[in-house]
Amino acid sequence: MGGIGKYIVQRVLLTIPMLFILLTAVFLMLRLMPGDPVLAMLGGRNVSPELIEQRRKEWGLDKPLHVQYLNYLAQVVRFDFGKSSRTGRPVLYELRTRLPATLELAFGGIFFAALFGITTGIWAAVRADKTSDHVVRLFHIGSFAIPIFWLGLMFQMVFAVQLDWLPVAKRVSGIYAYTFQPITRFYFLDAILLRDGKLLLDVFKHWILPAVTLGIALTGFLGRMTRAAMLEVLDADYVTTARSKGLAERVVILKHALRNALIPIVTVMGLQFAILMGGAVLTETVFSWPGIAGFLVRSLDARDWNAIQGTIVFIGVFIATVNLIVDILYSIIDPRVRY
Amino acid sequence: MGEVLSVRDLRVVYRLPTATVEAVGGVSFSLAPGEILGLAGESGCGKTSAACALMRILPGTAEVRGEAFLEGTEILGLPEDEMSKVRWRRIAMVFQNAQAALNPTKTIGYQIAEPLQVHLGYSRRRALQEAGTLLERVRIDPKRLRDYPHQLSGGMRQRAVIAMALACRPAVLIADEPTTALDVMVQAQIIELLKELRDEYGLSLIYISHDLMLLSEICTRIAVMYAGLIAEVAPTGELFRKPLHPYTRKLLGAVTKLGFRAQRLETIPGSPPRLSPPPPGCRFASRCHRTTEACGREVPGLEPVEEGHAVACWNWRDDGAP
Amino acid sequence: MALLEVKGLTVSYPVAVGLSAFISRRFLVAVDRVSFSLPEGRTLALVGESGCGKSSTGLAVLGLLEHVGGEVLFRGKDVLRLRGKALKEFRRRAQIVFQDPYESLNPKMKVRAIVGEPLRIHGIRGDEGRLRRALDLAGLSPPDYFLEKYPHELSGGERQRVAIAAALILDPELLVLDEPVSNLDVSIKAGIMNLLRDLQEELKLSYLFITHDLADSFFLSHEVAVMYLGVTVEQGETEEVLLHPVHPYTKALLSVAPGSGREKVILSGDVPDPLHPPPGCRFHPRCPAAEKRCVEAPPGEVELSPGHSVRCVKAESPREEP
Amino acid sequence: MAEIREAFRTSPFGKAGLVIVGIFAVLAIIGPYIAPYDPWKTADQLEDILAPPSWRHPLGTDELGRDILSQVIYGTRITLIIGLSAAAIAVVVGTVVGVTAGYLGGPVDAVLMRFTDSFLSMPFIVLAIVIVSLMGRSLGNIILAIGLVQWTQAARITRSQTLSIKERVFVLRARALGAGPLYIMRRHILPNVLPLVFANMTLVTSLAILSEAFLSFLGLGDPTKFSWGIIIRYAFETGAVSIGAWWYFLPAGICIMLVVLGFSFISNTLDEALNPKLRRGQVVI
Repeated sequence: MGGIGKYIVQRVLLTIPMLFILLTAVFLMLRLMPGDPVLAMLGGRNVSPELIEQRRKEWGLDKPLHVQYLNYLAQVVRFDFGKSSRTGRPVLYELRTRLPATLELAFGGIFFAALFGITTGIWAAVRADKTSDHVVRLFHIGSFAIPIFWLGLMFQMVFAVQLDWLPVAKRVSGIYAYTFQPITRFYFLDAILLRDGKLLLDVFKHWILPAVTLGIALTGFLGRMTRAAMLEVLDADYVTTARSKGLAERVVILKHALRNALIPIVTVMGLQFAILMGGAVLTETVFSWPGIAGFLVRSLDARDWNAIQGTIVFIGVFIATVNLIVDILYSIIDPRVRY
Repeated sequence: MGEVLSVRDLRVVYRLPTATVEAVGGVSFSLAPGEILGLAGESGCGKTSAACALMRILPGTAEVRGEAFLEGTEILGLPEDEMSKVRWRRIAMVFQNAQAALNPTKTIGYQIAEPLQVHLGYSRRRALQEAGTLLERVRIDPKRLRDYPHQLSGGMRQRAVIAMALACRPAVLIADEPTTALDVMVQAQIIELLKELRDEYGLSLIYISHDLMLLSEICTRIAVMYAGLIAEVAPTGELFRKPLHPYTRKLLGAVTKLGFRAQRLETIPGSPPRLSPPPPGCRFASRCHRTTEACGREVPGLEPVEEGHAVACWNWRDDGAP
Repeated sequence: MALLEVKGLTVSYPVAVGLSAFISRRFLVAVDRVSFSLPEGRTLALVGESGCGKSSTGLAVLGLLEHVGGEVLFRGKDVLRLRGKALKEFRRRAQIVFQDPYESLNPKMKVRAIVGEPLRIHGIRGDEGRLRRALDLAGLSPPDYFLEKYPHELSGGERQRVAIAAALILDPELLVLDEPVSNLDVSIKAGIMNLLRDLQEELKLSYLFITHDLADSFFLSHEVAVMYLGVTVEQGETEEVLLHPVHPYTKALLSVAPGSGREKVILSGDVPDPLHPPPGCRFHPRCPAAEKRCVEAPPGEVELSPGHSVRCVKAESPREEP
Repeated sequence: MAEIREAFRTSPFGKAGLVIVGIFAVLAIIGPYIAPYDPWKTADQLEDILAPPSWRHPLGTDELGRDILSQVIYGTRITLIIGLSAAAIAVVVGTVVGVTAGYLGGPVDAVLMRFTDSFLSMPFIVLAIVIVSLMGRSLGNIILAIGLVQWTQAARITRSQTLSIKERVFVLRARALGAGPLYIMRRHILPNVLPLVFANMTLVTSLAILSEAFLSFLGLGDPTKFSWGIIIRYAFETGAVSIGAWWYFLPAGICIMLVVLGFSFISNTLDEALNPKLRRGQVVI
C-alpha cells in the first residue's frame, strides 16, 4: 500500500502550483482591475486626497507591484489576512468563527443533493425511457433551472410565513441568541454536548430549509450525472455477465453497477463543491445565515479590502483541499488508478 | 438421442423505433455431447444474436421465437426466475471482449466465486478456494485471485473469463469470438485450453467466429450463416473438401492461405440484403452467380445431403463440385 | 538502387507513468535498429504480433514520429532529415492507408473533399478528371455516385477504397499499408487484396505492407520481415521465410496460424513488457530451443542465403538446424 | 445536422425547449411595444402601492406602485441580452483556450489547464461578485464578469474533444499528406468541435442567465435597468416574503425558471444527438 502514500504525496505536490496560480490570479485581479481599489473601497466621491494617500500607505499599496505581491504571499503563507476594517477584528478570526456555520450548511446541502440526486439518478437509469424516467429527468432539469435564492424565498413564504412550521431565518431562535454559549460552533454538536434536546430541535428546524434549498440546487447536476453514468454502466458487458451469472437484479445494480457508476460521479464531486460554495453565498443571504459567504457579501458592501481578499483566498484553499481529498478518495474506489 | 442442445426454428426480431429487423430468421441445429460446433459468418449474419437468444440476454427490443431444448428442457419459454437457475449453471457464455466482460472494480477471485455462491450455495471461503482451483486449471497462478482485471494481460483476462464461465460446470459453453481481439499465439493458447476443457469437463461448445480457418482448427462441425439463416452445415473436413452452397464456396475462395499463392481471391459482388424486412426468396440470391427462378421466390430449406451435411440451396445438385 | 532503404531505425516513445510524468520521463524502445530495403515495384511485409513495432516502423518511415533514430533513405535522401519543400515533395510521393476506414476518414467531409484533400494540401489545381480517375482506380465506379457521399453512407469496403483513392491521387511511388484489411469481412477483404495487387502491377507501386496475418503477407508480398519486440528476427523472400522458416519464433508463429497445417508450437505466457525487454536474445525466455549463450548477448544477423537473414545464435554457428 | 433535426423531431423536451425560448425571444424583441405601462412610472394613488393582481395591474404592483407585468416584460430583453452575450464571450474564450491547449499539448496545455483548474476551484459566483463590485454595476461589466467566469467549462469540453480528435487517424493521415497545424485545425479539428461548442453554448446561456439573477439578487445588478433578478432583489429588500406579497417575486422567478428550462432542454437534446453514448436501444448483432 506504499503506492497510495506516494500517490497522495504526488497529488499534494501538484496542488501547490495550482494554489499558487489561484493566489496569483486573486492578487492580479484585485490589483489590476480597472478603477482604483482605494477609491472603490472608500466608496465615496468626497474623500480628501490625504485620506486616500494615507489608506494607500496603510495597505501597502504605494509600494511597487512585485513588493506588494511578495508581501501578499508572505501574509497568505502565515494565514494572516490583516484586520477587517468593518468589524475591527482579525479576518482570520472572523472566518474561523463563521466556518462551522458554512460547513453545517454545506454538509446539509451535500446530504440532500446526494439523497435526491443519486437515488433518483439510479432510479431513472434503471427504468430508462419509461415514464418514470422522463419524470425524474424533468425533475433534474427543473431543479437546475430554479434560481436557488428564489426557491429559498418560496420555501420561506410557504413553510415559514404561510404555514408557520419553520422559522424564517438564522441558525437559532432569538431566545437562544443570548443564553447559548457555543462550544465548537457546530450547533448540532454543541446542542448534543450541552445535552439540550430543545436546542437541538431548534437548530434542526433552522437548518432544514436552507440545507434542502442548497441541496436542490445541486440535485440537478448530480442526478443527471448519476443517470448518465449508471446508463453507461448498465450497458456494459460485465453487467450483462453479472446478470447472466444468475445474480438478483438488486445485487447486480448495487454490487456491480453502482460502484463503477460512482467513479465518474466522485470525480465531479470536487467541482460540485465549488458550485456548492457559490450556492452557499445565495442561501446564506436569503436565510441570514451567519457563515463565510454572508461575511463576504457584507464585506463587499462595506468595501472591506482585507476581508475580501482573505475570504477569497480562504475559500480557494478550502476548495482545493476538498478537491485533493476527493481525488484521493477516487483513487481508493477505482483500482485502475495507477499510483 | 444424446443431444445436449437442440434448437428449432430460432427467430430473433428487433423492434426498433425506426424499423423491424429480422436478425435471425429461423435457425435449427443440434449439439451432441462433447461436440464443438462452429457458427461461421460475416458481421451482421446473426450469429451473436442467435447465441444471446439462447442465453436469453438480449435487450428488451428483441423478440425471440422458436424452441431450444437444453438437456431435454425447453429454455426459450421458461419464466425468467427458472431461466436464471439454468443460465450459467447449465449453459454459459464467453464474450468477445474479456476486458469489458470483467467488472473493473472487483477482483478476479470475487467474480469467479460469485456464480458458485449463487448457484451451488458455496460459502464465500469455499467458493474462493474453488475459484483458485479453476484459475490454476486455466493456467493462471491462483495468487492472482486478488488481482483486478486491469492487472492481467489480454490472454489471461480471457482465460479468467473462461474460468468464470466454467465455474458451475455447465453442459454447454457458447464462445463468441473469444480470441478475435487477441494475437495468434494467445489465440492458439486459448483454443488448446478450450479443447482440453472440453475433454475434461465433458463440455459441448458452440464456437462463434468470422474466421473459417480458425474454426477448422477447433470445430467438429461448422454451420455457415448468411443474413440470419444457416446456409450450410457440415463436418469440418467435409465442408472444406466439398462445399456445396455458393456462399460457402465463395467464402472459402476468398480466404488467403499459407503456402498457396492464389492468382486472385474470390470476391462476392454486392452486399448482404437488408433484413427489415428480408427479401422473399433465397437471401443470397442477389449476390449469387447462378440463380434460377425458384431462388427469388422461396427461401430454400436446409436439405440433408449426407450424414451431418445439409445445405440450403435450390441448385446445389446442378452446381458440380468445385 | 532500392526505392526505400532503412538502416538501423530506432523508435522510442516517452512513457508517462502516472503523475510522475511531470517529474521524469522514461522511454520505451518500440523499434530497435531495424534495417531493410524495398526495391521499386515490390512489396515488403512487416509481420508480427501486436506491440512488435511493425506499425511504428511504418509511421517512422514516413517521418510521422518523434524520437526516431537511424536512417530512412528514400531514393537516397534521408527522410528523417528532410525539411520544408523537400519534405513536402516526399509526402507527395509516399502515402499511407490505415487499418480502420471508419477512423481514417473525417466524418464531416464528403468523398470529393477527402479524395481531393491531397491536391489541396499540395496546392495542385484539382481537376474533376483527376478525382474520377483516382476513384476509378480504387474500383469505385461510377465515380459520380460516390463523390457526393459522406463516409457514413458507405460500406466498410467502400470506405477503404476511398482511402486508397485518396492515397493514389498524387501518383505516389511508395504506399505504406498499415493493416489495410484487418477490420474487414472476408468477402470484402478479398476484393481489397485483389485491388492492391492489381494496382501494384498497373502503377508499379512499392508497398510496405504491415500485417499480423501471415497468410495475407503470403498473398501480397515478395519479401517478409518478421518482428518480435521491436527487432527483426528473420527476413527474406516470402516463400523462403514462410515455407522454410529458420528462426524458432517464425516457426512458432507459422505453426499457430490457422490453417497452416503445421504441428503446433504453442509458446506459453505473453510477450514481455517492452519497457523491460529481456537481456540477450529478446526471444529467449519463450524460445523452445534457448540455451545459455542466448541470455548473454543479442545474436547478430546471419545471412543464410542471399537475401535471407536471421537473428539466432544457432544460425551463427551452423552446427545443426536450430 | 441530420441527427440534430432527428433528435428534435423525436424529443418532446427538445421541442418544448425551442417553443419556450422562441416565445421569450419574441417577447424580448417586441416587449417594450406591448408592455401596458412604463415600468418606472410610480403610482399616483395609495391603493396602487403593493397592490395584488387586478385587471388594472395583472401582476400587481411594487412598493412604489410600479406595474410588475411591465417590469417583467422589460426584463426579458435585458436578461436575454446578458445571457447570450455572456455565453458568447465564455464560449469564444473557452474554445480558443481549449482548442489551443488540446492541439498544441505539452507545456502550453499543462499551463493553460492548471490555470483553468484554479478557476474551477473558485466558486464562479464569488468571482463574479468580486469583479462586478470592483468594476462597477453596469450592464457591460456584468456581461464581462459572467463571461469571464463561465469560460472554463467550454475550455474543458473543447480541449477534451480536441484531444480525442487529434488522435483520430484522419488527422494523422492529413499530417502524412504534409498538412500544417493551421490547416488541420481549420479543416479537421474545428468542424468536429464546433457542434459541441454550439451545444455547450446553450448550456452556458442558461448558466449565464442564472448568474445574472444571482448577481442582481446580491445587489450587484445594473440599477438603471429591470432584469428578472433585480425585480426579485427589490422584492427581497421590500420584505415581500414576510408581508405575503407573492406576486412581487413569483412572476420573475417563474420566467427565469422557464427560460433556463428551455435552454437546458435544447442543450440536452443537442447533447443526445451529438453524443451517441447517450442514445439507447441499439441492435446487438
